[in-house]
Amino acid sequence: MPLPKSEVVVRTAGAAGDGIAATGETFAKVCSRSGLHVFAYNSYQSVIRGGFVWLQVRAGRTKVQSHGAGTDFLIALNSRELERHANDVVKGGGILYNKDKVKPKPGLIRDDITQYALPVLDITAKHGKNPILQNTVALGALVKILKIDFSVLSGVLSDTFGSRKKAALEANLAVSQAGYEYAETFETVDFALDLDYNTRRPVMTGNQALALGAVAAGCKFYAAYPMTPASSILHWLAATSTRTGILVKQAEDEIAVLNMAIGAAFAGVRSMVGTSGGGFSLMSEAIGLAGQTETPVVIISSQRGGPSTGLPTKTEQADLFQALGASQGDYPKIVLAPSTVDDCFSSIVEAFNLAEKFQVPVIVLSDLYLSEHMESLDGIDLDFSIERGEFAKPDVGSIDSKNGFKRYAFTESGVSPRSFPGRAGTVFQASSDEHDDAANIISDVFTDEEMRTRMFQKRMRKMERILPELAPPRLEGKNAADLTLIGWGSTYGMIREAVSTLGEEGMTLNHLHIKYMLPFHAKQVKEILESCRNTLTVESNYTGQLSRLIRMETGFDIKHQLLKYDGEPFYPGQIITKVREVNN
Amino acid sequence: MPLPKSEVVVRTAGAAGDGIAATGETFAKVCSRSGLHVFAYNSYQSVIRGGFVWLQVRAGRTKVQSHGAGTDFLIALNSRELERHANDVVKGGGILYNKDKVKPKPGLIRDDITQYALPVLDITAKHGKNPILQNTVALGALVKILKIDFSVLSGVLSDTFGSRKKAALEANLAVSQAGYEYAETFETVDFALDLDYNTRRPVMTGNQALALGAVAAGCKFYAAYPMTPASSILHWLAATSTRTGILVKQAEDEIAVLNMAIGAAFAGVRSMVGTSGGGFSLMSEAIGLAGQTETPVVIISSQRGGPSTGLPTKTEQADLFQALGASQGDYPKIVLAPSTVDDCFSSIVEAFNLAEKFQVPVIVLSDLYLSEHMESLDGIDLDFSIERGEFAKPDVGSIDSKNGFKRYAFTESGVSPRSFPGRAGTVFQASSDEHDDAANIISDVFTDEEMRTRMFQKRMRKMERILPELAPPRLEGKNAADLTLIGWGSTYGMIREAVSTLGEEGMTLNHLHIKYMLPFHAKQVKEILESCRNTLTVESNYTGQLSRLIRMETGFDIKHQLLKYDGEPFYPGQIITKVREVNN
Amino acid sequence: MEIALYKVEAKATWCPGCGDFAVLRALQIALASLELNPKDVVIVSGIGCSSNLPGFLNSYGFHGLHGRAVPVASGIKLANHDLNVIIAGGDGDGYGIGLGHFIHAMRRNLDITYVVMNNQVYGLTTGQAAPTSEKGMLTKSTPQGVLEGPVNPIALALVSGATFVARGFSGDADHLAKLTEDGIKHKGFSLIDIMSPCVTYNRQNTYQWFRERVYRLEEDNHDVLNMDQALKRSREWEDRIPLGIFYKDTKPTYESGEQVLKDMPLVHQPIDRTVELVKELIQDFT
Amino acid sequence: MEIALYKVEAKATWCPGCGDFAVLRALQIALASLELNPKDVVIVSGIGCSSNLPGFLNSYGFHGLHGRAVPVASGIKLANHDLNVIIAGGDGDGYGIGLGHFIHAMRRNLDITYVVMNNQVYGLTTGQAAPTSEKGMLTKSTPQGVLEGPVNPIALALVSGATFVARGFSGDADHLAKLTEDGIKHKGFSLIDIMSPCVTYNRQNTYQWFRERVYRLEEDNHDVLNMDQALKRSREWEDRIPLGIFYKDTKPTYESGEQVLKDMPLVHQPIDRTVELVKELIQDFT
Ligand SMILES: Cc1ncc(C[n+]2csc(CCOP(=O)(O)OP(=O)(O)O)c2C)c(N)n1
Ligand SMILES: Cc1ncc(C[n+]2csc(CCOP(=O)(O)OP(=O)(O)O)c2C)c(N)n1
Ligand code: SF4
Ligand code: SF4
Ligand SMILES: [Mg+2]
Ligand SMILES: [Mg+2]
Repeated sequence: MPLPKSEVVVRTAGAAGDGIAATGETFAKVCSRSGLHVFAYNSYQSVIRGGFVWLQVRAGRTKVQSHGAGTDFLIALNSRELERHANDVVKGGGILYNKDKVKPKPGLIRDDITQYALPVLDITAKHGKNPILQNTVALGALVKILKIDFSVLSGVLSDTFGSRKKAALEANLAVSQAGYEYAETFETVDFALDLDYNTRRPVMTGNQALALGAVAAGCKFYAAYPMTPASSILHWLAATSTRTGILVKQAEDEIAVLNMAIGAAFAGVRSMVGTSGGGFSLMSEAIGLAGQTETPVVIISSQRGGPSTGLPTKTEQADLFQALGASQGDYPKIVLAPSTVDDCFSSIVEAFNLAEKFQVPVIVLSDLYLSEHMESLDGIDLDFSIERGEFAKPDVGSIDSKNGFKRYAFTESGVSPRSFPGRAGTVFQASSDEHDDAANIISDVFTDEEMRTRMFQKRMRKMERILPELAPPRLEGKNAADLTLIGWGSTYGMIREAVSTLGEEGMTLNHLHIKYMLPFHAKQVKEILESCRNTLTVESNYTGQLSRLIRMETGFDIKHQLLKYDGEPFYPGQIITKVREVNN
Repeated sequence: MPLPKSEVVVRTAGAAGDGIAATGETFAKVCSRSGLHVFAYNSYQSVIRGGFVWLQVRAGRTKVQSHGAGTDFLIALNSRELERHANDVVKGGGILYNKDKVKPKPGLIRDDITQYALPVLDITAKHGKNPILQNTVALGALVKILKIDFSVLSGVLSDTFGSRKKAALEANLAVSQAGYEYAETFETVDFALDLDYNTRRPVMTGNQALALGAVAAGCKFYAAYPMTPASSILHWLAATSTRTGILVKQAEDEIAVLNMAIGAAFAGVRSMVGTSGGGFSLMSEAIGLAGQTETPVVIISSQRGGPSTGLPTKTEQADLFQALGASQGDYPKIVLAPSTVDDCFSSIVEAFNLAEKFQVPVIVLSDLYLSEHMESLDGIDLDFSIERGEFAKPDVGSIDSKNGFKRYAFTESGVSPRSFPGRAGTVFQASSDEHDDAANIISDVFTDEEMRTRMFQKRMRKMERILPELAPPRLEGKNAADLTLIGWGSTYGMIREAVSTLGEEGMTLNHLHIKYMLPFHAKQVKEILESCRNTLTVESNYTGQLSRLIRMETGFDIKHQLLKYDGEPFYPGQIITKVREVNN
Repeated sequence: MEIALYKVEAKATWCPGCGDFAVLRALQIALASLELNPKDVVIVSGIGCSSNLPGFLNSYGFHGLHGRAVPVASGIKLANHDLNVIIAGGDGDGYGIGLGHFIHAMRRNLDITYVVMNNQVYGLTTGQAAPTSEKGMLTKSTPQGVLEGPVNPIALALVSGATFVARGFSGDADHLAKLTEDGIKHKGFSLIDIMSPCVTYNRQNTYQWFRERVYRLEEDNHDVLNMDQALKRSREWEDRIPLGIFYKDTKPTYESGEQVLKDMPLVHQPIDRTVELVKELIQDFT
Repeated sequence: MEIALYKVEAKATWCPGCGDFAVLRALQIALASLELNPKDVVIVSGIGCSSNLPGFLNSYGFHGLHGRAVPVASGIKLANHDLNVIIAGGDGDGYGIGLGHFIHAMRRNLDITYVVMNNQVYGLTTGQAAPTSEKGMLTKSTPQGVLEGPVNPIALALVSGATFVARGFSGDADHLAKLTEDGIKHKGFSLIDIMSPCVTYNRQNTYQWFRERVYRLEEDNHDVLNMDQALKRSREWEDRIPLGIFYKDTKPTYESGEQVLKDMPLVHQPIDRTVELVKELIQDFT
């Protein structure tokens, strides 16, 4: 990108416990309140204090779809991180550091990089020994360097600390102001960010969007057991519970979590759970229970680096077959994977509608990168409706008698109007055992083979009805391209960026992103792929799970694969390199 | 089959609690000790007393590979069962019943069937009120009708009751003898069974063969939580524990079961668990743990009617993708499916060798029909060896210091020589978190991306090494056939029977049975299938799981599917009908 | 109300003589005498002979997974605390595989009644050792005898915060019906551990065996408010087996402390104004 | 033996001030003073800050799944009962998700020592409520305050058959080292519940908070053989928090009752004559 640049990439690097996440969030909001599009990614480890953490915010005049590569400004919180990251700063960029703590070795910082050595001790002296204030000093300076109005930063700080943390707010305001003022001595930098203080996009993580989607969908019950990278759904929903009216329950384990949610759904409320692979393993038995009892429930599984405990704070997309194969036997279920923060929001609303209309469990597969990265949104799609599916007409007032109600009535669609406890005239027993249409079990005394077959077919018929309700995948970009990039989940933005960067270079590429994993648009995907000249999947796993799914569903053999499983997300650059290689 | 028939099919029908299983076993042994090949299947429900149970024994001069269809003799233990089953008796067959209890409605029993009304009350009067003695009376009569020497029956009874249950033995001997003698009044039947009292094949169920395989393999630890249809592995291993030296532990749940087994394997013994789909769901997290820590363990999952609790006492083959997708992330594991009782035995020996040589979890997929049906064996393959894989040389005598030992050393094969606690010089920590070659975790403080990638590749390299060790699948029957039948697991025998029956009619068919599901012989299977004129899979599930796996692995699209999911096993007749339809 | 109201056509499929018949009947009597409408009652179970109970009784039912009745019931209660939620299941289900849920439920103290048909064996899977089987008991899975000590559900309940802890016996039907009624009436988590003989697989702890040992706490000067006494009694077994209420307490229920349940049960809360709510919440992100 | 023998190069990665440092050191002191060779010691853990402990100590280790340390350790012990098997983990790991295993292990009574670093919070997942969090505690997952009563691990252990039940405190290092040593020496399942403050996420139950409340049982006339007394003391909390051994008992261990372990540990039993064994067993089937 030629100067003046229309976007800026800022990386903060330090250790866990250095307050990097909060600093990043503040800066992201500052950018967004300055009319910029924002994308931020936090690379961290599972240690609580220490370790190697860096957070990168990218902000630009136009939509940004990944956290970017080359860093314009580095905030190095200690010498170790300065050494690790100094060389990632681009020519013309700058490095901010606390000059009392960080002493760059001669030659470490290239000559084409500006050093901003901040006198943190002087600035923070009056405000106690909170080491995290150094970040705020740097923020103040950075805001000045980027020519952003100080009032934006002070506004974000005020909103963050609120009126309840007054002392903290005052200290932060003071030191950021001092940092800002100190930076007036710095040379200015040539950016063309086109600041616009009247546009303020919301900035949130994928998890927050998933949670907000649950609010939109009228979810009333959220159960979870903490697990990275799903925990922040729990945190946000718990924090807002009294405002949203969602009952949030941390249960004793993931088995209880999903069984509780199934109970709540059986009792008539929209209910959801969130976990990651290990917890999903524990839930898997109950997913089959939801399928068999035809209880609607939404299950978020945010994938992280596996196998087993693996890399708990790193991203991966390797739980696709875990979701597809969850629980014994064949039963109807839906697996879908949102790809952007916006999509997280809409996917949950859709997931609830599908779950209730078809009375099936819906698995929403996220991944750490999608769940935890922050993004500014152009606006969330609020034009949705809540569709609860068919209910049996209650026979109000009558004293109830069982088995009159055909809870699992044979219907053409496979969907039988449902009811729930408390309603008159529809008393029934849901059962994990095979049952007849009036919900009597047939496993115990007489396994009526014909009944079994019909009930099985009734359940599975739903899958055929679901598919037409799902938006078929479509090629983005030119129809006739030299190469089609195929992805799922969080790689969406990087692939788009790679496609457009290479497009500018004259390559003709397009992009197929798959959202619905089960049921699968086999016919449409096959047609699309057969029309492609060359194909490349981009996935964060070892075995090429999407390629395998596509071959299973369509027989189509994807030609090339770009696989990454080191825990870090793709960079557009990696995709670009691979595309060049394939296209040679 | 023209008369005189060279095989006989006997069905006993009654309710749970009527002692049908024991009667069936006795009769099966009688046949086997008379030199016949035997195959028996028990169709029952989960109720403990009552319900509709029938057990069918088929015995023949030559190998029998399914429980057969048309019944020659029915032992009807009550009127209800007489009504349900009378019409399944073939022309020229007979029905035995207790004339004091069962009064056939006129016309119910066709004229071409002989009625053997047994005066059970008279016969058993002296022996107390045990209603189950009626079965023994019928057995005595049946043995006589089939012209089997009474001493064979008395021998089996003596061995069954042993010296400890003297009174029961005496009663059984007496009433069976009386039944035998009473039957002397019956017309004899024209069978040509070619009895041979010098040949005695062992008769056992698939589960017993799996258990015996564990004994052969030198398994030392078996943990389980009761679950149909895996429970009888537990029962047999528990009963023989002091003879085999296998420690058998019923744990508090399936999670504990597999974690215990992993602990035992980590400590150096061969260890195994057994369960069915629901329990397998609960185990799935720990399967990934075994993969990640490279701990060898054998997991038997015997499939039953799903989804969820489903049909606990019925057969199905619908847990293939549950096994393939078990646990989050990509990690090395093996999934194999034995197809006959013999194969059960050998598969466990093989599973242990593979598990230990490659330090991976091995999932052995059985199904209710395979696990619970009884079969006579021509002889078990005792020509096996126990291969424990590579061990690190212990550095005996030294006081130990950690991290010297590279437990996960990078090797070309991906297999790193292992060790276990108690050994000097090899102290290390196994970890579910990602780790380096010296077993230090890298998820906590510094996720070395390169180390992560190398360790991942090391683990996965094992999969490439495993495949060549597995016997590639091969077409059984003529190479150029009009139709290839494809199956897995317990359908083996029925498919073979259908193929040979139709072969006698002049059709040219062959048969491909897949044993190794993961890793998969993609190249070989593809080659075979592409050489086939027409293809038909035969599976007990709804979604055609094997077809899907084949398409995923090879891209090959199987043309026809015969799917059954009513809980009962296939009859050769059903396969024959389908083949005729397809070949038209 | 009439007991008949709680009956269904389907006949209970337990073995003749099974203790669970008495438990079913006790529940029917209790529900009738409490005048509860079947539509407002949900019986939740897991898997086991005992867990088939909901199918034999006229009310809503959820017959779920082995060992997971407690969380399902908890979810139901949280979604609609107007319902009368009763858990019915076996000792294997509740004290074996489900033990963790059981204890966490007691410290949670939702207003749920848990009726355990304790036969000290695994019935449905044909007679393996249960966590309640006595040491030394010979079963299919322990032919050398159980090596573990049995769990003590009463004592566990006492130390875990259950507010109504009782033991019943299928051989003492009237007493059982009364206990069941008291348990359902009680606000908070109530445990009724019922010695319910398995006539098929447990030849050791038979009706006769219990009859020779049981006595009623209420006839033995027991103070249900005294935790120390309750704990002492909970350890009685070999010779004297107490029946009745060990301990009773009043503590706020979980649902009464949960703010979002203040106005009405979740299931009745409207979900038609979510767009406004979302718009408001989005402000936090800008 | 020297403590140094139990040290490794890797530095413990806990937050400065974390209670778990004291637990690590207590273990090292205890192992050294018991003269155990690191090769004969296995430390098994689950997942959590505390569960990272095996990586910081020189012995065999198994760092498994969250909540599943107990069954892994049980399997190790059964496979080789010559080993000294110690479980180390957190309160969430052991008393939350792993609660069922914990209780079943106690009634099983394998000779294992369980060291729980109880910080009354989920540390590694950044501060949610634990099963041990006090009622009303504000956490990320309970911003309105925890609504459940805390589990009482000491009481649970007492009623579940543990034969050595003790509480330690990271702020009392010598006492803790001694307790740890006693626990390891004890034949049978020993629980040492250690109040091990999380300085990052639990601002309520701090060192100071404990210092104001703890007292030593051995200095307060406590009889470790008296179950009633132990149970009474196990309920003390608000004002006075007992440290030390609540209860001690001798009962046969599981491994001593298991016939196949009579001669030698499983791992040493030969497996080279299985063909003969199979031939013999096949007789039963003919
Ligand atoms: C996950 C899982 N494991 C095992 C089983 C098999 N199973 C069904 S019932 C049961 C035990 C039942 O015992 P209990 O709860 O005491 O009930 P009872 O039959 O004695 O009344 C078991 C192990 C199952 N259904 N699911
Ligand atoms: C099945 C599963 N669920 C959730 C997690 C996430 N997790 C890791 S540690 C932890 C809690 C740790 O708490 P505790 O055991 O008290 O240890 P501490 O960190 O407080 O020492 C959780 C929930 C996981 N690893 N596995
Ligand atoms: S097996 Fe036992 S518990 Fe089950 S129904 Fe029969 S008597 Fe009752
Ligand atoms: S978060 Fe708490 S428990 Fe974890 S290391 Fe830090 S102080 Fe210790
Ligand atoms: Mg039971
Ligand atoms: Mg903790």
